This record gives sequence, C-alpha cells and structure tokens, in this order.
Amino acid sequence: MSATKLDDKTLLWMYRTMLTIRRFEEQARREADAGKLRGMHSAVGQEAVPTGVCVHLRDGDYIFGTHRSHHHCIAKGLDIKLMMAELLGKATGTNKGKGGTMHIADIEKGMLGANGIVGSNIPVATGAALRAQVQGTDLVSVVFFGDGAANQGVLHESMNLAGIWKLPIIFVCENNRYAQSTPFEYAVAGESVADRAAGYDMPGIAVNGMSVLDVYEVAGEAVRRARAGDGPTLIEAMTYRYMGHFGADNPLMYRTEDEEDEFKARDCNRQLKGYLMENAIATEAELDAMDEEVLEEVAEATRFANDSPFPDPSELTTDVYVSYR
Amino acid sequence: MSATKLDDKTLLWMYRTMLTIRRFEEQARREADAGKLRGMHSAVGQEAVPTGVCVHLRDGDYIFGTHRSHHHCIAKGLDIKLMMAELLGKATGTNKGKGGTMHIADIEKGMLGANGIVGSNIPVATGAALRAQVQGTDLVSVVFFGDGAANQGVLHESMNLAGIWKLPIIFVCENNRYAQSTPFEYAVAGESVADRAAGYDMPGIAVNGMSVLDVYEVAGEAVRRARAGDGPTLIEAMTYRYMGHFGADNPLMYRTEDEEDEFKARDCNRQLKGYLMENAIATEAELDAMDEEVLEEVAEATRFANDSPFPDPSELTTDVYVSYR
Amino acid sequence: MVTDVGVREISYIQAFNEALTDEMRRDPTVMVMGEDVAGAGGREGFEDAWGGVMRLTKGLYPEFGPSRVRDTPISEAGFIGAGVGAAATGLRPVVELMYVGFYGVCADQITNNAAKMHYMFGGKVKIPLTIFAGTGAGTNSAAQHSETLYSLFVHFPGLKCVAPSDPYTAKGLLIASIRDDDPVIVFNNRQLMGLRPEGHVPEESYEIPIGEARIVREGSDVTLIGVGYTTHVCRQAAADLEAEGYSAEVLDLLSLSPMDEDAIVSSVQKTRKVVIVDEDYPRCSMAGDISALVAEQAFDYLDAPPRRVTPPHTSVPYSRPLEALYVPNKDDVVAAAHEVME
Amino acid sequence: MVTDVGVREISYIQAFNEALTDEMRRDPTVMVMGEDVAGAGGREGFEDAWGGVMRLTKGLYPEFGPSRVRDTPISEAGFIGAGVGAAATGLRPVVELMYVGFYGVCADQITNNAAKMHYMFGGKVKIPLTIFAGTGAGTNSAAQHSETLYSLFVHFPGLKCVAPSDPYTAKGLLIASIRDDDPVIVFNNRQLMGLRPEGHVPEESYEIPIGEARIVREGSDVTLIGVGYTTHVCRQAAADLEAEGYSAEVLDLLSLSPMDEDAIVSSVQKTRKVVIVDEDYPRCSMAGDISALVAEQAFDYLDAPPRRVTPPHTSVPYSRPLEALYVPNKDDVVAAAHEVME
Ligand SMILES: Cc1ncc(C[n+]2csc(CCOP(=O)(O)OP(=O)(O)O)c2C)c(N)n1
Ligand SMILES: Cc1ncc(C[n+]2csc(CCOP(=O)(O)OP(=O)(O)O)c2C)c(N)n1
Ligand SMILES: [Mg+2]
Ligand SMILES: [Mg+2]
Repeated sequence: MSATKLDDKTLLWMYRTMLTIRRFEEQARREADAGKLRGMHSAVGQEAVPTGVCVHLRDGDYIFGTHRSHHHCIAKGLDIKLMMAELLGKATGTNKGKGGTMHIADIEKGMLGANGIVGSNIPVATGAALRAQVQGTDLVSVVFFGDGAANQGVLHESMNLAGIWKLPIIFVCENNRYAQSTPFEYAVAGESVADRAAGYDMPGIAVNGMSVLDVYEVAGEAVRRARAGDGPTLIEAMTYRYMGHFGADNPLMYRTEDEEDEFKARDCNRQLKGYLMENAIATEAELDAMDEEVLEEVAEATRFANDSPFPDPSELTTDVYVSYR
Repeated sequence: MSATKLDDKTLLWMYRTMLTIRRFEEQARREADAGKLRGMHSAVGQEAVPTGVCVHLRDGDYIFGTHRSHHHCIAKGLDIKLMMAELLGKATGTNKGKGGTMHIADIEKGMLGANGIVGSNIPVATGAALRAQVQGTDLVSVVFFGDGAANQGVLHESMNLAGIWKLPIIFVCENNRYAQSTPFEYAVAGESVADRAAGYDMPGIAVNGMSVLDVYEVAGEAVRRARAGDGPTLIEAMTYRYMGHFGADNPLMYRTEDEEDEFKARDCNRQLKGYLMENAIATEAELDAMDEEVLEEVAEATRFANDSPFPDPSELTTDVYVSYR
Repeated sequence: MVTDVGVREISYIQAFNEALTDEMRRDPTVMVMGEDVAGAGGREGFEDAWGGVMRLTKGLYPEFGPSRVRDTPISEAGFIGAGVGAAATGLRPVVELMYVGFYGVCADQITNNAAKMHYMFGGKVKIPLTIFAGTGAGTNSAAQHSETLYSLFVHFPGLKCVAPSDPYTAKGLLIASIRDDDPVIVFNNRQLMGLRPEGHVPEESYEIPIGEARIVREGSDVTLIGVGYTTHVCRQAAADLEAEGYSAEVLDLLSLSPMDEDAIVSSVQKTRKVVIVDEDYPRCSMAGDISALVAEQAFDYLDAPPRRVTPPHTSVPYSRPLEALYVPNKDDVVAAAHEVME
Repeated sequence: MVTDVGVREISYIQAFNEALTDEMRRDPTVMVMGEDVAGAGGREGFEDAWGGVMRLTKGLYPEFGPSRVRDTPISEAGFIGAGVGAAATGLRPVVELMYVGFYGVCADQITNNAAKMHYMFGGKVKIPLTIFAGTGAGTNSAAQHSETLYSLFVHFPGLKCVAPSDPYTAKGLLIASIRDDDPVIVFNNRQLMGLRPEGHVPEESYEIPIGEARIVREGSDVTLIGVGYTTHVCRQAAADLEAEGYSAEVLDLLSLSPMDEDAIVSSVQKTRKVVIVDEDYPRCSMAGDISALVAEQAFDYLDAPPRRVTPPHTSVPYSRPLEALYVPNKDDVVAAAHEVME
C-alpha cells in the first residue's frame, strides 16, 4: 500500500477526524448510558472508512448514511456541537432535535442524512448522483451502508440504475461482519459483497477498512472515476464495530473475544498514529496533544448540548411541510 | 446439444404442449380482439421455455408465473377449458372468473399463480421451496420472470435467501429482450442476467430459449440439483415474444422487422417439428394431425368458455377471506 | 398567449401532457422518469416509441432529450428513491408510478423518505418531488391493477395528495404540484383519461391551488362529495336527482391532503345532508375521513347521518359483471341521496 | 393442564412467547422467520443469542431447531414473500416485521400477495400467514421507528389485523392468529412489552376470537375506545374521571379488521357519547373509521359529536419533550371526555 500522494496536512486531517469520531462516540455513549438518549448505534472501530472516503470530497458533493452515521457526519465536517445537541434532542441540534441520532443531516455540509431504514438511502444517493449528471457538474455522491443492507433489494436496483446511466456515485459497504447479531457469512450468499458489482457493470473492490490509507487509495480512484464520468464503483470496506449493535447490548452474545481482539489489534486509529510517527510526520507528543484538543472539543460540544434548550412545544407541528393550507 | 435422454413420448408431449400454447394464445388473441377481455399478454414465441422446464416436474412441485403466464399454465397441465373460461371472466374459470388473465392459478395442478406485479412472485416461489425443505421433501419450486423483472430488488433478495439456505428452487428468467418497449440492453447493466447468479452462490446459465431441447437439458440439471439438495440455479432463457407487449400494441414502434424475422426464423415450434421429422419420431402428416386435434381442443375450450355463465353477483364479496365475522 | 376564442376542449391526457411540457420549458430543473416514459430506451430510430403507458409523457423526449426524460428499468424503489435524492439536491423530478397498486415495491421511498425528510431534518431539506400514478377499476384489469389507494398516502404526514377530476383540473393541479416545494402525488383515474368532457382548458399556464375543493354544481337539498372519477359519477347522479326535483350540490374534493375542510363543512351546513362517494377501499379511507369530519364539525346541522358510497371491503374482481358492481355508480349515489333525504 | 392457583401475572413478552412456543409444539407446520429471531445465524456456541430484538422469540431455536426457526437477512420483501409462499403450500409461518415502519420495503408482498391471493384465485388457495410487528412511539426512536400504521393494513380487504392490549390478549390473539386460515397481522405496541399489568394469564392454551372487542370497564356516561396501548391510556383516564364522579366505559378494540361494530355501536347507544383514542396518524385511520361508524350507525343516540384523540398530522419527533406531546395521554382523554359530556 503506497500513500505517496498523501501530504502531511491531509494525513493529519485524517488522524484528527478519526480521533474526533472516536472521542465523540465515546462521549455519546456516556450520554446514552446516563439515560439522555436511547437506541444509539456507535461507530467506534469504523473511523477509517468515512475518513478515507470523505477526504476526497469537496463542496457540493453529497454523502448519505445509515442508522450508524455519527462517523460519516464527522468525516464530512459537521459541527460536533450541533451533532451532540441533536443527540440530546435539543433545539440547537443539526435537525432542531427532530431527527436525533438516526437522522442527523446537514445539507450545507453535504450530509444528506443518516437514515433509520436499512438500505433506504441507497437510491436517494443515486438520485443525488443523477442530479449531478443532469446538471452537467462533476460532483459525486457517496452512500454508506452495512453488510446487512447489502441484502436489501434496493441496493441491486440502485447499482443497476447507476450502471446503466454511469452515474457518479460510490457505493461504500462498511462490512463490519454483523447485522445486529447476524454474521455476514450467514446472511450473504457468496463470498463477498464486492463480488456483486460484476453483475452491474462496475468495479467491485474489497479493501481493508481498518487501514485508512488503504481506504484512501481505493476511494480516491473511485471518486476520480465518478468525476470523470466513468461511472459508479462498489467498495466493500472490511471493518469492525467494537461496541454492541446499539451500544447497550453485549456483542459477546454472538461473537468471540478472540475475534474482537484480532480486529482491535489492527485498530485504525492506532495504526495511523504509528504511521505518522514512523514517518516522522508528527511526534507522539504532538499527536497526544491533538487528542487532548479533540477531547476538549468534545467536552465543549457536550456542554453546549446539555446547556441548550429543548425545542419549543410549537415545534411539534412545524416542518411537516414547507407549506400546508 | 444432445437429447439422448429424451424418449419419443416426452418429445411428443413437448411438441403437443408447445402447439397447445401457440393455438391457445392465437385464439385468446381473437377473443381479446373481439372485446371479450382486455390487457392480455401473449406468449407466442416463448413456448419452449416453460415446456422444457415443466417436463421435469412432478406432482407436488410448484411453479409461479408472471403477468404473461398462459404458457406456464399450459406447460404445467392446466385445463385449457378452464383457462379460457377464466379469460372471459366466467364462473367456470380456474379462478371462478375473479382473477383473469394475469392471475390464473390452479393449486391442484401446482400452478401457484400468474401475478400482475413484476417480480412479485419470486419470493413467493422461494417460500414454496422453503416449505419443501422444511418438510423434508424433494419437491422443487420454479419461478418464471422476465428480463424486466430482473431489475426488481426482490429477485436479489430471493436469490440471496435461496443461496444461503440452499433452497430447491429454479429461477427462470425468460429474456424476451423487452420490458414493454424497453430493450433489455438499455435496462440491464452488465452483459446478462445469468451473470448475476455468481454473487449469490449459485450457477447462472444462459440458454437458447428458442430450442426446447436446450432448455430441457439445462432445466433437467437444475431440477436434479434442487431435488438433491444442492441448491438453486438461475437460468436465463433467451427468447422472444412475437406479439406486442399486451397484444394490441405494435412492437415495430420499438424494434425492427429484421430482429423479429431473425427470431421467427428460429421458431421453437417449427424447430422441434423439424427435429421430430428428421429423427423419424413422427411424420409431418402425424404432426399436422396433432395440430388439428389441438385446434379442435382449443375450439372446444372456446365454446365452453363462451357458453359458460358469468359469476353470480353474490360472488363479488365471497373469497375475500376464508372466514370473517 | 391566449389564442382561443370560445371553448378549448382537450382530453385529460392532453391536458396533463401540456402541463408537463410547459413546466419543463419554464424550468430546466424539471425532469421526468418512469417506465417507458419515452419508450425504447432511446434506441435510435425509435425515440419516443411509447410516451408512457397512458401517453401522458408523449413528446417530451424529442423536445427535452435523454438527460431530462429517462426511461427506467422496472425498479420503482430505485427510481422513486432517486427522485427523492434528486429533489433534495436541486431538481424537480416528476416520476411516474404506472399504477398505484405497484406502490408496494417502493412505499418505503415515498413514506419514509419523501414524506419524512423535511421534518426529520428540521425543515432544512426540501423534497419538491411530484409522483403521478394511475388509479381505479373499470378496465377489466383485476385486483392488482385496479386499486385507488390514495388513502394510504393521505395517512402520512409530509405528503400532499391531489386527484384531478377532468382535463381542466388535471392541468392546473399538475402545474401546482410541480411548483410545490413538498412531495405531491397526483392520482389519475384511468377512466377519466379517455373522457373529453365539456369545459374550457386554457392554453396558457395556470395553477389550481392545492388544498381547495370546488363546487361543480350548486344545490340545496343534499351535498354529494366526489373524488376524481366519482365526481363524474356525482354529477350524473345530480342530473338524475334534478329530474326528480331534488337540488344536489356536488363538491369535487380535488385535494385529499391538505383537504378543504371548510368547503366540506360549509356545504353540508347548507344542505344538511351528505353523501360521500369514493372508489377507494372503504376501511380507513377518505370516505371515512370525510364522514368523521362532517359528523364532528357539522353535527348540529345534520338532518341525517352522513352516508358513504364505496365499494365493499373486497379486492377488485376481474369478471366484468362483478367489476361493474364494484365501482360506485350513479344509481348507488341516487339511492343513497334518497336515503338521507327521507 | 391448569396448575395455577390464583393469579398468574406475566409480561406481554412472556405471554407472546408462550403462545408461540405452544403453537409450535402443537403444530409441526408452524415455523418462525425474521431478523435475529434466534440470533447469531445459528453460529455454534452462540445459538439463541438474541431471540428477536424484543425477545419475543427467545428459546424457540434451542427447542425447534434451525429449520423451523430461521434468522433471515435484512430482506423483508424476500422473507415475508417467502412466508406467503410457504403458507400457500402448507406451512403456517409466523414472520416478524421488526417495526411496522419497515413495511415500506415489503408492502407489496403483504398487500398484493398475502391479501389478494385467496380472492384472485377464486378461494382455492389459503394463506395462513401470521406477521407480527412492533408499533408505537414513546421510545425516543424518531420518525421511522415509532409509527403505528395499522390503518394501512386495515384498508386492504383480505388482511386481518389485531392489536393486543396486555399479556392476556397478546397470548389469546396470537394463538387465534396462528390458527387462522387467513393472513393476520399482530401489532405489538412497544410500550406494552415491558408492562406487567394486573391480570391472570392462563398457562393453558386459549384463543381470543378475532373480531371481538371487549369491554374492560363498564360505565354509563361516556365510551372511551382504545386500541392496543391507548386502551391503557383510556383506563387511566377512566380512573381519573371516576374520581371526578363520571362513569366511563372503556372498550378495548383488540381486532381492527374485522372490527366489532356491534360492540362499538351498543356501547355508544348506551352512553350516548364517545371518545376514540388512537395513536396512529389521524388521516384515513382507525379513529376516523370508528368515528364515521358511530356517526352513521348511532346517529340518533348521540348527545354530542364523536370525538377523536390522536396525534397531530405530524411525523413522530425525536426530542423527548416533543414526543411526549405527540402520543395521546390520559389528560388529553379526560379533556375530550369533558368536552363531549358538556
Ligand atoms: C428495513 C429495515 N429492516 C430492519 C431494520 C432493523 N435494523 C436496524 S440496524 C440493523 C442491522 C444493520 O446491519 P448492517 O447493515 O450490517 O449495519 P451495521 O448495523 O452493522 O452498521 C437492523 C436489522 C431496519 N432499521 N430497517
Ligand atoms: C412492479 C411493477 N411495475 C411495473 C409494472 C407494469 N408492467 C407490466 S409488464 C411490464 C414489463 C415486464 O417486462 P418483463 O419482466 O421483461 O416481462 P415480459 O412482459 O417481457 O414478459 C411492466 C413494466 C408492473 N406490472 N409491476
Ligand atoms: Mg454490519
Ligand atoms: Mg421481457
């Protein structure tokens, strides 16, 4: 794996992004454990995937998420203050408190929403790519989805649409090996999700999702293809979620500690930290200082969220429509 | 293509079946043109596909159709008198006149229904295969669908289910090159539908659907696999519909006469007739006599249908439920 | 430019097509998708082979080209979902769901995404998507191709629903729907397509405001409420009733969500009797909604209980004589009117 | 075998699980499918890891094995469609649709196949399929995971729909649903799962007939009609009203389709006032259906217009204070009761 194209600034941006995701998720978990929100899906372990993808995106590109999307949001540059406020259902949240953890969105930042229905965002993202094409732009659309979502028919429909119209979209399957408790090997016929691309006239590439540099490379090529009008790509990033499905559940009900250890040994944040140090891009002290800064930002976001007011009761019935007589 | 395993009786059964389909469809078209029914999808040209498949089936096996299913029904042994009566909406029809051309079914004969929603029967057929497996039988389930239906997500979901559970099902795509007016090449990303099987842990086989002997061979192997518990197969039979999509429309609006002629030159009925004569299985005179018999059967079915009464008005609200208080 | 002198009579199909053409000319962000909306998938020499199964989109492909007029595979969840995404990011897609009974393969995109994104995202994303779908029995098409089903969509907050009843309202409501910033579903009854009723359809562009019902016939003895095709049935019934000496008011609902509650309530307050005529299944439906509204808002004015005329709680039968019994007809309406007037 | 002396109190989850276990023991054609209904996809050493997200199917896999208890991929159209096909050919599948808001990806299988096959095929094919789905807000799960939506399914001829309101009715209705030869959908409100209300749940098997409502509290001043969770709310309101000196009758609907029209009408004829309390969206819904029924069938008995208490025409908000305003509560019901009694 070569990362020759990567300058220091980009590498440090990626590390900071991954740290922010990690620290944000840890804090969000604490807020959830304190009873301030329910049913939250943590992305700890999966930091590398959206980071290695979103680093290639620019203003006007859109990403689309899933029920587990805090990491997508952070990688796309959403303000963690507004995100944390959203988790707590506050009026200051990204979505005014109306969407919550499974629906965080920020159209100005190009994040068109987490989505609670498995697979449901895949055609929506295809539509954003369609719009980019119809309007003659070189913008791209990226949709993240899980290994479980790979079994929703709408993925097949969307890959087919993207294939026949050569849409500028990247389908990113975060294969974290489980859909709730169901192992990927049980639920997915065939060896991999990436293999399915062949039937739809697009490349399907499996990549080590624990290595942000690997993801960076593969995603870079996919984004270039899309911008150049060469059509879609399916990326399957092999990754792992460290926590339970929705956080509070115990994953050792359905998987071994050995397996967990194996993935944690390849932790994406630790790997990148090692790379940065080995290549003398930053010292350990500098990186630890960065971690401190990130922790302080997360603490600040948490304070902001906790201090923010809940929405006014009148908000219950606003925003149902743009207008309704 | 070798047809060594084929005895004369089977060959003659196939020819008679294909003739019956052809003559039935021609007559049904006349009934439709006379204003007795609307929106009927004719299968002339596609006779070989269900014939070459259903010849391998036995009592207890189930088949599932589409909006274009008269040929499936006939190949599975349904009574053409009851079918024609159903087309005319008569009380004596297979479905008491309640279903009509797009919903003909006969559970005793193992035909679990034409279905008007494109792709919709695919998971239902998968369920019949599931039942065969749960109950420890060696029965199989066959679902027919079009090239257009190949783009419905539910095919992907069903192939995946069949793949992981190794269900005794055969997915038969009748690729007649068009979905309404939309060419297969436009709508299907990739080269073929058969290719998609690879992603689901099952063989995907393209076959010349204008040759019943070719279909016979491929389907035989698929049925053997399924009965033996070796799992599903996807067959893509390359075929052609001679008439318009729903009969009354003109196909030359979207395809060339040359293309039509090319397929008609390989007409499945004529090919089989030639084979039977060449191999001295029957003389032309014998085969023509068979045609006369079939024509008479169709005429008899038509008389039966026309002479039958419409359902009693009270039938409007019966059969909605088995029981409803 | 108004060039007509006198009355310009066109069919529902023409009116709908004209609205779509005008909007595509006016606004480059309007695009059309659906199965065979052009036909032949743009194959050379065969362009615009179909123009939609009901020819509602005929002529668009030659004028606006393959980027803005797209034949789709039979992947309703895929392309309606794509409509949602295109709408969220700057287009105004107009998407055909051929018959409403096919909703089941794409309901998620309509009711979980199109309907909810504006709310879930705190009002920050708009979904100016128009979906149009064929509805209705009467064409010998059996249970899966003859449904009405708009009640399902009215159920969902976040969706707007309209049901034109003639060429004039088809044009005006479609234009209003395309320009609307919320997702709107336009329900086109198949039996109306071919009719060419009396009535002027202006050549120039006009909107019929979403949320307004119209009184198509004034009357004082009973209010007949129709939705789409059943407005036509109500008009026929009103003519029969007039011959018998009764004065029936006919209210054409037009918008299902939002619904013009004031117009309904005022009419019923005047006539003190109401017959609601709808072709959708009877349970949890528009007819029940209107009946409940009237009962609750005009209780003290009613001389008789509200009366619903709908099909029975039954799927649509294929056989023609049964199908004829299924769809409400003018005699059913006249009989119901007699009941409430007695 | 009845071994209990006195009252046997178990949770809704236990009662539901007991019914399913009993039926699987009794009838080898009963099987269960759904996402994580066992968990871990049968992985060795981790069998029965979940038993369903709400633990409704816990323990089935160890007893009945991998053939009859199947974890499924996230392919609702696929496996619910498979349930239809399995039902048509001889099994009695019980299939979980985790939350009803996911209906949109599989609606076609439920409403075009399960609902219509018996009719379309002239009564010759039966679909003894049971689907169960979680419903309801109140768990901080936002717009897509908090819906009620049973009105959609009631709309369709061919489907039966039941909504238990406590452990006793959960067990009896599930058993009746599994034994029923028509497709039945059982709606389990998530807020009821954890409650362990007073009330005996017999250990032996029993059916509660589909189509029968029950009066859970007799009264003479007003009828409060609840559906599932809102029955619970009605009971609370009735207690408050009693403290104020009013006698409220509480009708627990239980079956939505068929609906016990007689029970509703008789109760309203007695009390002459009705408050209908439902958590589904207000438009084209159960509440409207019941209101219309009462208006039409008990018009002459009513002292006041029927009154509906439902959420507003709004998606379910995430923020807890907003969500608390969304779901009808006992104060809303008491206020509505005052209105109709005044
Ligand atoms: C259509 C639909 N079915 C089921 C669910 C319930 N559900 C939520 S997350 C999840 C597992 C998703 O697995 P995967 O796609 O692998 O994503 P991951 O949770 O691993 O990130 C399930 C079954 C849902 N939200 N939507
Ligand atoms: C879900 C759905 N979408 C659209 C239609 C309308 N429709 C009926 S047949 C047809 C074309 C089907 O093409 P194909 O699957 O190739 O079958 P063929 O007609 O060629 O036999 C379409 C679009 C439908 N019935 N169901
Ligand atoms: Mg996963
Ligand atoms: Mg075809």
